[in-house]
Amino acid sequence: MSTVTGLLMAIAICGALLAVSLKNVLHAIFGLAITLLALAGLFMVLGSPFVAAMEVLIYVGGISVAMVFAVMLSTVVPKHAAETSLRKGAAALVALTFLLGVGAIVVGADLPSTSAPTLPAELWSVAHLGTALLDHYNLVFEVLSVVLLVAIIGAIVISRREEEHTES
Amino acid sequence: METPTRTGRLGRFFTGFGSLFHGLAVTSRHFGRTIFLRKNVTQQYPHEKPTLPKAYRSAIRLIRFPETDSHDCVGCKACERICPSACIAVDGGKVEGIKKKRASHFEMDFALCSLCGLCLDVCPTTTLEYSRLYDEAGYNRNWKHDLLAEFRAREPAFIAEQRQREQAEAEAKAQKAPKKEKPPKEGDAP
Amino acid sequence: MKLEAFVLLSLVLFSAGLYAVIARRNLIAILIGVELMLNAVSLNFMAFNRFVALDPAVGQVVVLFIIGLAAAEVAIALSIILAVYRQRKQIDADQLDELKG
Amino acid sequence: MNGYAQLACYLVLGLVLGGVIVVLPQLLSPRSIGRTTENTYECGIDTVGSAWMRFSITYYVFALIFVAFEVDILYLFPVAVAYEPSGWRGLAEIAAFLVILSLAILYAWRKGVFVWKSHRAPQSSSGPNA
Amino acid sequence: MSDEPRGASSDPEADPTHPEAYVLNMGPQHPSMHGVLRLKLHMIGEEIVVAEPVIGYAHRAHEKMAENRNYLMFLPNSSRIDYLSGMIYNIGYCQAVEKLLEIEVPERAQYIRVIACELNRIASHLLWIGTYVLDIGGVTPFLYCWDDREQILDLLDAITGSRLTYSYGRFGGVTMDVDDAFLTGTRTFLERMKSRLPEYDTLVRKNVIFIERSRGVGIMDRQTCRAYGVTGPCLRAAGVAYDVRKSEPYGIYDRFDFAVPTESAGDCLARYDVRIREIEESLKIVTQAVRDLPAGPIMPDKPKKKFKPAEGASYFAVEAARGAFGMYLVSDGSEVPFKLKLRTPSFSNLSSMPKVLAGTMVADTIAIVGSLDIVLPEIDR
Amino acid sequence: MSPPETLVDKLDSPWLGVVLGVAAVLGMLTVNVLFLVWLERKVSAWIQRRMGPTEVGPFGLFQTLADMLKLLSKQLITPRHVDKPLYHLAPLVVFVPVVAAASLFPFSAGLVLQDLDIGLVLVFAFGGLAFVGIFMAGWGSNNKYALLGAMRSVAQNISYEIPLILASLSVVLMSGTMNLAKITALQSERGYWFIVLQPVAAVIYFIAALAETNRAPFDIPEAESELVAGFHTEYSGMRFALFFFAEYSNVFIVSMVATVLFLGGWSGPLLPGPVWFFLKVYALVGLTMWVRWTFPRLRFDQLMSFCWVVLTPLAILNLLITAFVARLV
Repeated sequence: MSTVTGLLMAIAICGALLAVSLKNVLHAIFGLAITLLALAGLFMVLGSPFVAAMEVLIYVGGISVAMVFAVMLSTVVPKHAAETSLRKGAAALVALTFLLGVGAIVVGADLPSTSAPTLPAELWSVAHLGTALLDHYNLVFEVLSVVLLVAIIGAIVISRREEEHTES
Repeated sequence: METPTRTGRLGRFFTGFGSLFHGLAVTSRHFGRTIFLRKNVTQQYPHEKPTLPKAYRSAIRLIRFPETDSHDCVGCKACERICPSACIAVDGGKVEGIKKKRASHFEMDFALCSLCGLCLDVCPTTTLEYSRLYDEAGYNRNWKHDLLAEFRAREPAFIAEQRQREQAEAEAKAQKAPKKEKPPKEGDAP
Repeated sequence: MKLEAFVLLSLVLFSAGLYAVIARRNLIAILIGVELMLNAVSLNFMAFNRFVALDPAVGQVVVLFIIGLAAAEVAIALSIILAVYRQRKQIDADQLDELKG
Repeated sequence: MNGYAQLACYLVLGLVLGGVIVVLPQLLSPRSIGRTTENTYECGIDTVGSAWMRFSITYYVFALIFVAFEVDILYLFPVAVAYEPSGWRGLAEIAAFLVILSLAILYAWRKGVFVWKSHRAPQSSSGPNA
Repeated sequence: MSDEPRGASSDPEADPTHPEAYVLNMGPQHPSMHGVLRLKLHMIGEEIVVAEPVIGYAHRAHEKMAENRNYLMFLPNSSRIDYLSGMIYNIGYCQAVEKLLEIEVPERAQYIRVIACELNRIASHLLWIGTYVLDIGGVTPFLYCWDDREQILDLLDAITGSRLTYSYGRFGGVTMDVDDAFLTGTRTFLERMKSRLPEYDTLVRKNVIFIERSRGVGIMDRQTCRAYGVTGPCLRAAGVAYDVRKSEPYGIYDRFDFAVPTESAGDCLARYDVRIREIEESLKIVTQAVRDLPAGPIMPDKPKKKFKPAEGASYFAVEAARGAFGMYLVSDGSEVPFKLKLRTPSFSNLSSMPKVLAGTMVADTIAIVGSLDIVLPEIDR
Repeated sequence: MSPPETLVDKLDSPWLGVVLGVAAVLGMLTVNVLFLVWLERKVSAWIQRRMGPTEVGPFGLFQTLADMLKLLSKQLITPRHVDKPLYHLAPLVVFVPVVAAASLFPFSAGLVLQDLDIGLVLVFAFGGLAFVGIFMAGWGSNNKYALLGAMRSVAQNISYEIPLILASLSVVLMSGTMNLAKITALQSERGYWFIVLQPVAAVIYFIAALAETNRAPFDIPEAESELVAGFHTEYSGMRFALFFFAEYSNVFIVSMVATVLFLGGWSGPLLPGPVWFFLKVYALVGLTMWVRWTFPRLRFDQLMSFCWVVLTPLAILNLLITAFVARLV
């Protein structure tokens, strides 16, 4: 089992590296998709296939697709100014510092190294999740619908104005 | 476009939906007719031979008249001249011993022929007719047919017979008024 | 696999996202970085949820919430990117200095 | 073996098999390349410009609405599974959720997102039909 | 037409140099471009800014060929100009030459010509219905139409000996007489067709998808039609009752009772309706012609052997399936025409495309071009 | 959590089970695709008063097999200027999820390769992966038709995914589970199919499924009269075959989902479960063929507005009513 997990982790890291390093934004999006798929696999390993399926459906099937649409609408991909190496270096420095600093904290934090607690299966079931959503976290449930409504309206307003702009 | 009323829109929705089912009914009727009544319109060509109409227009050939058991082409080149596709090459002329002229060469390029039938119209001896070929295929650009080929073996015999006929005719002419007659061709246009 | 491994992976992903946000100039590439960071956070939640929490629904709900927010964020962000592109015909972050006084 | 692990194996094996299916004919098939064999197909004419160009924004609005909508309705899955024991409160929550969802459609509809309009007056504009 | 983008539309926004504009070639090798038409579309997004038909991929120089052969030798060419209504073109050419040479045509031949031409017109319209529905995605009606068309082809095959490029007409008559079998077959076909039309109505015309795809699409109004010389069903769909058979009757068309169907909308749906009703009118004409067919010869008693018109020119037009087909014959007194100018309907109809297509969505292009019923060899003659 | 015992668990070695399972799924799908293509050609022929394939094998049954062999031996042409990684990977990305999704279905009581609690969501998730593949194909080909086709295809698929999921949500709400086998079992327990209670959802599902699988009258992406072949214009040989395979398998998969959700899956009298299951699936597939060979194609904008203006609100309304009625009962 742990070999599979390790493999998934490796894939996730490779995908992330592709996503941040590829010049072609479209390829970068597909790199991101690889990471997301691997993460979905890890979510399954972590016991929640439902969240994994959601990750695939929303991120891979939804968000990355929207991004690809955006790329197709915005620009001819290879034609954006390349990053200067100075900038890249600076960014790498910041990222590495962050990585090492927080990494040291994590390693030093002495996280519990026990294996996962065995909980009754129905606690992991989707039905339980649904009950939680309807019960304790119903605010999350409703707030999210409002947030998404606002997002849809915002997206429509912005893109509508753009359309009118091109029209006039 | 007019903005329909609410009921109008709903009604249109349902008529539209219904029209789809009517369409499905039509296709299902045809489906049934094909698989239950076995009434399909396909002709399985290599297995079933086509029935050619009487007027079927194919590449031309020379008629073999029963009286003479040969063609009557005199090599006058009328067809060669009228052919819009220039696919006919005819040659002919005097043959030793008989009065009648004979074609010595009648070649036709099937690849060029547009099957218009003008050559039939102009033939003075009406010795041309449409063949019944329908599955001819050329394998190169030089797809020429020698229309005289089937007559060639009989040509000496024909000349001999023709000589006799002409002699008999001459004798008859000497006795009575000359009688010119051409054998009739079946299915000929007036 | 221990909890630590997941946390470290999440950290790596987060750093990668951070790098992208700082280094890239294409707005969509920056958005990719942001998504990476969000996912790193989700992974963390899921890992702790698995190894520590007693009610696994908590972490899952949080992650679902993050995913939902990410979707909303992407919808708005992409619209803005598109609007910017439409105005300027390019989507490089550095060129967008209109507000710089 | 866990069912989900099996599923992962299916994916991997499918990938491998698919790869074999694609690579095998590459080795077996004839190779004959002419001057125009590798041209991009555009009805027999040399392509003018790259295909990587800008497209209608309408597509994109659909993509955005879809993303938001999909998140919404996927949330309904756990809720639907847990609906049975949730009582009238569950119904109220789902109803509120769906109504808010419908508002989004209503808004988009009112804004004319679903009407794919041409920018200019369509077709002949030479005057009214006399 | 030139390779450079032409500002076909007077709209100021129709700017092919727009930074977001791109060029999409539709045709010459496109699954549903009829023949080898190439449409060079300058588009922004899915919207067509400038549509530019590029023609000439099937050019065979018919007009030039006419100058290099005598009147008779051009006969087989005539039905190859428009192979879908070849009979009408063939007979039309004969009639044009007969007008120039002042040849009388026997009654029976006149009637046979009308029967053959109208059957051919039905066949052509049937083919159009099939291909138009195919263009908007319905495959099955296409085959039903071809099934019906096949009946007509069989009938014509029986009297002319060929199925597509008939060289049936001769100066002064026709090549072959019709027999009773043909007349019976024609009557059977008329009955069959009358029962098939309601079926098309259900399957195609009433179908909501078909209506949605056709209504309001590709509107050609009267002015556009007049400006570009659009004739035939496209013109009648715009509400102009112009039909050469009625307005300048040729042959014996004045003896038949038929109507010129018109619609007012000028869109694809109107063009469909006009064609369907024209099929009905043609059926009427054939019924009358078969009923009234007189006995007699099919060629003049003394057919001319040499066709050598006097110096001069004449114009003759017939109503082909796609519109007015005119022939302007100039004779210099020799056996060979000095000039034969063909006025083909598809050419004029297609020339309106830059105007009609500009501002439409690419999805409608195929439907609009399909609804014109163009035949490329006729345009490229 | 322990998944219920499945077919694979009964074997000695789990790996053997997996390999056998993949072989079974692939074999089933391949035979199905070959048969479906043959059936499609036959059905279209019968509707159009023709005969269809007759020459290869009895009733032309092996015609598609011959076609497949031909495709196998065809040259794979890679046009210049393609985006190589995307172009080459796209067929695989479209193909693989199909195999995984097909393994989730219960063909009979107990006859299920993977009995997962979230089977329904997983089927949709695998369907969602295909969007990415289509984009890769369209973009990678560097062809205007392909790109236009891909844009349309994805826009259409994502739009119709909404009513599709909403329609199946109604069933989930009624049955309280996303496990495909349990949904089926519930229907045979109660003695009626869910289509009886959810006719509107079934119709919505069927229409949306037609659009999801790009079948006529929603075959815009491949509308050959407009876009040549849509996103796979530039693919030849076996690469094209993979797209084709995925397309027909998708038809099969959505029909299987519909069978499970609305037609009671394997349940039925007298005949054994798998027979019932496949009978129902093939009836649905036949229905899609009948529809395909009858109607013309919608225009793209009409298609989209139909989805968002008619289908989705209808599906939401249906879900609301379902929730309300379920509370009352």
